[in-house]
Amino acid sequence: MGLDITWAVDWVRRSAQVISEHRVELITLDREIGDGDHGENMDRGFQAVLPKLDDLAAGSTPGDVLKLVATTLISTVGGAAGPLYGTAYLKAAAAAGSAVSLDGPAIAAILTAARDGVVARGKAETGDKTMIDALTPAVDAADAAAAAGVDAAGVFAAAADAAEAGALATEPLVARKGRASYLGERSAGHRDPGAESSALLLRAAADAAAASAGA
Amino acid sequence: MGLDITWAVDWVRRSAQVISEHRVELITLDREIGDGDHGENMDRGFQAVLPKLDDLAAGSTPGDVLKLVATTLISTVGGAAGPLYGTAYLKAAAAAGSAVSLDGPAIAAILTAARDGVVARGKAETGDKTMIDALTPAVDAADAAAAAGVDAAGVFAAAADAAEAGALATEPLVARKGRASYLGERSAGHRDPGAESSALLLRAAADAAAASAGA
Amino acid sequence: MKKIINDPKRVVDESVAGFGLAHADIVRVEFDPIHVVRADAPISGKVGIVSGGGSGHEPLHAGYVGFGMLDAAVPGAVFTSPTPDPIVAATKAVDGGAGVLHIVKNYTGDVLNFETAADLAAADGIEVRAVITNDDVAVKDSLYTAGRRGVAGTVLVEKIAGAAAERGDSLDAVVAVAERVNANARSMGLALTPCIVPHAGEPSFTLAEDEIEIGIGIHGEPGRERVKLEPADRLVDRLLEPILDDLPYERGERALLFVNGMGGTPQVELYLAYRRAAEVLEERGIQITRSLVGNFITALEMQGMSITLLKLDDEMVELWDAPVQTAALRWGR
Amino acid sequence: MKKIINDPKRVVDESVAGFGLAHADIVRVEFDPIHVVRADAPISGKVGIVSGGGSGHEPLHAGYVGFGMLDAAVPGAVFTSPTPDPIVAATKAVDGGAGVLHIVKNYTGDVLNFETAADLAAADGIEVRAVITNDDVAVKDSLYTAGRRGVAGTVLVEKIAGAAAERGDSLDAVVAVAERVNANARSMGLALTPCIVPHAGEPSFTLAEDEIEIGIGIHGEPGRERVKLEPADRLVDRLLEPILDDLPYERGERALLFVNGMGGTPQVELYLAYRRAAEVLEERGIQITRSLVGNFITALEMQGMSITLLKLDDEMVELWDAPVQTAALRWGR
Ligand SMILES: Nc1ncnc2c1ncn2[C@@H]1O[C@H](COP(=O)(O)OP(=O)(O)O)[C@@H](O)[C@H]1O
Ligand SMILES: Nc1ncnc2c1ncn2[C@@H]1O[C@H](COP(=O)(O)OP(=O)(O)O)[C@@H](O)[C@H]1O
Ligand SMILES: [Mg+2]
Ligand SMILES: [Mg+2]
Ligand SMILES: [Mg+2]
Ligand SMILES: [Mg+2]
Repeated sequence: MGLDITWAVDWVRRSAQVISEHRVELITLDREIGDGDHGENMDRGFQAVLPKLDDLAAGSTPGDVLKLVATTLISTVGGAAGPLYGTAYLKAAAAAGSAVSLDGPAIAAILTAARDGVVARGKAETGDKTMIDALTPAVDAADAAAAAGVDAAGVFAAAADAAEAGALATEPLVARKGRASYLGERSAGHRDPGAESSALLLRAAADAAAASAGA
Repeated sequence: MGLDITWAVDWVRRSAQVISEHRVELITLDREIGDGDHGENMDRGFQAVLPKLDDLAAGSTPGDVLKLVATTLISTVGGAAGPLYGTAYLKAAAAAGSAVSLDGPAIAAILTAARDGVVARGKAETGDKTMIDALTPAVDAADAAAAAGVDAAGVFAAAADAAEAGALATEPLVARKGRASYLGERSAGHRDPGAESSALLLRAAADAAAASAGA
Repeated sequence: MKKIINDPKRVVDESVAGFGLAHADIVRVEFDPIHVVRADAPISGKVGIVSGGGSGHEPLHAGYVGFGMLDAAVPGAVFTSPTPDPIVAATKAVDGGAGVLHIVKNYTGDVLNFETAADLAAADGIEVRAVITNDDVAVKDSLYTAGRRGVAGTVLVEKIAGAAAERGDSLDAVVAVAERVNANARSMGLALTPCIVPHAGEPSFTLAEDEIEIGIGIHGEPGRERVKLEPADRLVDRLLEPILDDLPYERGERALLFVNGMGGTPQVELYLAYRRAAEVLEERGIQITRSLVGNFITALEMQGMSITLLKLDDEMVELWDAPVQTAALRWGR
Repeated sequence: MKKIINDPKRVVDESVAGFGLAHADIVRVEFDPIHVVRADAPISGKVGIVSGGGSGHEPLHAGYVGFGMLDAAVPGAVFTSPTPDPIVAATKAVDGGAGVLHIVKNYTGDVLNFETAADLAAADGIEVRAVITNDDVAVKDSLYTAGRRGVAGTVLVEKIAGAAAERGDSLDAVVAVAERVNANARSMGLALTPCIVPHAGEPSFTLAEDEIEIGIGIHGEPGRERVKLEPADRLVDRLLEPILDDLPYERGERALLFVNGMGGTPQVELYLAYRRAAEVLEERGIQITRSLVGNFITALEMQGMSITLLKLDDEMVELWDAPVQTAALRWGR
C-alpha cells in the first residue's frame, strides 16, 4: 500500500510534534558543539508549517506537502538547517512529482534526492559529522529495503533505524563542516544535532507510515 | 611622661601595619554598605607615608609627623577618607604645634582638633554612621581622662577603648552621610568602615604610647 | 575574579596608557600626576572644563575629553575619587585664561577632593567654579544627608556645558547651563548582577538567580530595594515612575531619553528597554526629540541599566547637537 | 537566566523596534520581513551594501547602517542567520541601480541564506555580488572544512567598503576593496565567560573560576582550547601570535589595531589590553596608524575580547577616515 496525502500531512504533524518534544535536547546538543539554536530553529520552522496545512487545496499530493514544508522551512528557519532542510524537502518534492501515492521505490528515490540536495548545497561528505551522516545510511537502507520489495512503510522504518544508528555514530567524529568544525578535536564526543533531527524526522515518517498502513 | 617624636614615628608605623592587616576587613565592611575601597585606600595612603618617615629632618616634632601624614594621605588616598583623614591629621598637627613632647591634655586637645576638622569638612553629626561616631566618643573619653590627670598613654588608651565601642555602636545605625546613606534603611546592621579604621588608628596610637611608656 | 588585567594596582595606569595610545589624535595623557587632557589644551580664551572621579565608569570621563566636551579628565583609583594633586594639574593644564569649570558628581569624596583642588588652583590665580551633579532619584535628598548621587545625567551636563564652552560662552554662562541641565535631569538605575572591584576581588554584593537590585548607583553598591526579576517592560516602568514623579512633565514638553548600560548588559537589551520607555513617554505626551543608548557611564562589568530623562529647552537642544569629537561621543566632525 | 527582556521569542523584534525609534534620523526599520535600511535609501547610482546575520552581535550590523557604511542590515534570530526573504527585501530596498554588495560572515547558514537571496534578487534583475569575510585565525582553514569564521574584521570591511560605495565606486571596485580588506585582516578571540542565548536559557558552556577559552567565535561557542587565566599581557600575546604568524609584517608596515569587547568586558580592560598590543607591535616595527577599541561585534553579554590587525594601504586609510554616520560608528559628520 502506498503513502498518500493523508500520510504526508500526518508526517508533518508528527514532525512538528517530535521536534517540539526534542526542542531542548536539540538545543543542548547544539550548545555543546555549536551555538545552541538548532532545536529553536527547527521548532520555529515546523510550528510555522502547521497552520498552512489547513490551506492545502483539495486534491493536493504528497509532493505538494513536501513543497509546502520546503518553502516554509526556507522562510522561517534560517541558520544552516533552514536552507539545508529546505533544499532536502524541495528535492524530495521534485522527486515525488505529482504522484498521489508513493510506493517503496518512490520513497527510496525521494530520500536519495533529498540527501543529494543537501550534499550539493552543503558540500559535506560522509564522516564530516553533519546530518549527512544520518541521511546517507538512511538512503542506503531505504534503497536496500526497496530493492528487496519491502513496502513504503517498511522502507521508512529501515531508513529511520539507519538514521538513528547514523546519528549515534556521529558522536566520536571530529567535525569538518558546520559550526562544530570550529572546535576541531573538541567536537569529538558529542552527537551532531542535525543528524539527530534528521533521525527524528525519519522516525516520524515511519510512524506516520505505520499508522496509515494500520488504518 | 609625654609622647615624643619616637612615639609619633612608631604610631605611624603601627598604623600602617594595622591598616594593612585589616585591609581586607575594611574592604569587606565597605563593600557591604559602600563601594569596597576603604581598606585599599587607607592602605595605599599609609604605605605611602612609610618611606617618607626616613626623610624626616633631625629635630622633627610630633607635629611634623602629623603634618607629613596629613599631606601624604591627602595626596594618595582620595575618596572621602582621604580629605577627611587628611584634615584630621592637619588639624592635629596644628594643635600639636612645635611641642617636642605631648602630655595628656595636649593629646586631648589634638584629638578634639582632629574631630572638629572632620566635622567642619564632612558636616556629619553624631549618629550619622561615620567615623565621627568613633572619634567623638574618643574625644570625650580623652577629655575626661586628661581632666582626671591620666598620662598621655592613658589618654590614648581611653580614647581607643571609646572609639572601638563607638565603631561597634555604628552597626544598628541608619547612615545619613557617606555612601552608606544611599542604602537608606538597608545600611543598618553593618559596621561603618571609617569608624572602624578610626578605632584601629587610635588603638595603634595607644599601643605606641604604651610601648614608649614601657621603654 | 576573572579580568583581563595584570596587577590590580596597575589597572588604572595601564588602561589610561592604552587609552592615550589609542586616541593620541584627541588626547594627551600625563602620568605624574595622572590626568587626560585635550591634545590642543589649553585653548586661549575658552573656559576649560575638568571632570573626574573614580575609575571603573568608562567611558566616563576620559572618553569625553575632546572638542566640544571636556578639556581634561582626572581618573582616580577604581571607584575612588582622585586626590587634589592631579585635579590641580588638570585645571592648570586647561586654563586658557577664561576660568575653569569643575563638573563633579555628588559623592563626599569627589566633592571634598575637588574643593581642595579648587582652593589650590585659586591660590594660583585660576578662577574655578564647580557644578555638582545629583540626578539620581533613587536617593532621598535632604538637608541632613549626603544628598543625591550624580549618575548618568553627568554625561549630558558634560556634553552640553562642553558645547557652551566651545562656542565661547563665559564661565558664568557655562556654569548656568550646566546647572540647568543638572536641574532638569533625573535618573534611576537597576542591577541584574554585581561587579567586582579589582583590588577587592569579590563581587560587590550577591543576588539570587531571580533577584535584582533597584535604585543602584554606579559603584557596585547595593540599591535601595531588592526585588524579583520581572519582564523588561515592567522594569522600565519601575525606573520611569520615580523619574516622572520627581520632575513632572506637561504634555508636549520635549525630552532627551538616555538608556544607559551599566557595562555588562548587551545592546539588544538596552534597545529593548528603550522601546518600552519611548512607548510610556509617548502615552504621557512627552516628545522624545533626542536619544542616547549605550554604555556611557558604567560600573565595570555590572549588568543593568539606568534611564535618564532630560527636560529640553531650545538652547540645550542646540548645544546637544553641536559638534563633539571625543573617544566615546562624536558627531558633527 | 537574567536578562532585561520580555518574551525570549520577541527579543529581536522589540530590540530592533527600539533601535529604529532611537535612531530615526539615520535608519528606517521594516518589520515584514524584518530589516533595517538607511533613512534615505535607495540612493540612485550608488552601490547598495547589505549585511546581516544572527542577532546578539550588536552593534553589528544595524549599528552600521547609515551614511558611509551599510545601506541595510538584516537581523536574524539570536545567533541564527536570517532567512532569504528579508535579505531579498533589504536588497531591493537599497538597490539604486548600481548593484548591491552582500557582506556575509563565513558561516554555513549565512552563506547559504544569502546565496538563495542573491539568486532571488538576481531573478528580479538586481546585480548582486557577495564578499565572504573569514578573518578568524583560530579556525584552521582547508578545502575540506567550513573554513574560517568571519568575525571582527567584518566591521572593518563594512566601514571601508561603505566609504568606497559612498564616494561612488562601481560594484566591481567596492567588491575589490572589500576583498582586499578581508584578505588583510586577521582576528583571534578569547572568552572569560560564556553567554546565554535567550531561547536556550542556559550558558553556552561552563568554565571554572580560573579557566578561559581561547579561539572563540562570536556565537558563545567554546573555543579551540581551554587554558588557565593568565595576566592580560600574556593573553594579548596569545592572541597576537597566531595573527602575526598567519599574516607576517615587514618592519615599517602600517596597521589598524582593533581591540574588540565581546559585550560584557568593561572598557578599562580593553584599553589595558590595547596598551600591551601596541607595545608588542611597536617592538616588531609595525606602525599602528589607526585604532578601534570597544564593543563593536559582540556575543551578547560574553566577557572576553578579540584582537584584529588590518594591514593598511593608502586607499584603505583614506576610506577608513572618510565620514561615517551610523548609530555605532560616526565621524566626519
Ligand atoms: N555543510 C553542511 N552540510 C550538511 N549539514 C550541515 C552542514 N553544516 C551544518 N550542517 C548541519 O546543520 C546543523 C546545525 O544546524 P543549526 O544549528 O540550525 O544551524 P547553525 O549552525 O547555523 O546554527 C548541524 O548539526 C549539521 O548537522
Ligand atoms: N561626611 C562625612 N563625614 C565623616 N565621615 C564620613 C563622611 N562621609 C564618609 N565618611 C567616612 O568615610 C568612610 C568611607 O571612606 P572611603 O570608603 O575611603 O571613601 P568613599 O566613600 O569615597 O569610597 C565612611 O565609612 C565614613 O566613616
Ligand atoms: Mg546552531
Ligand atoms: Mg568606599
Ligand atoms: Mg570610593
Ligand atoms: Mg545558529
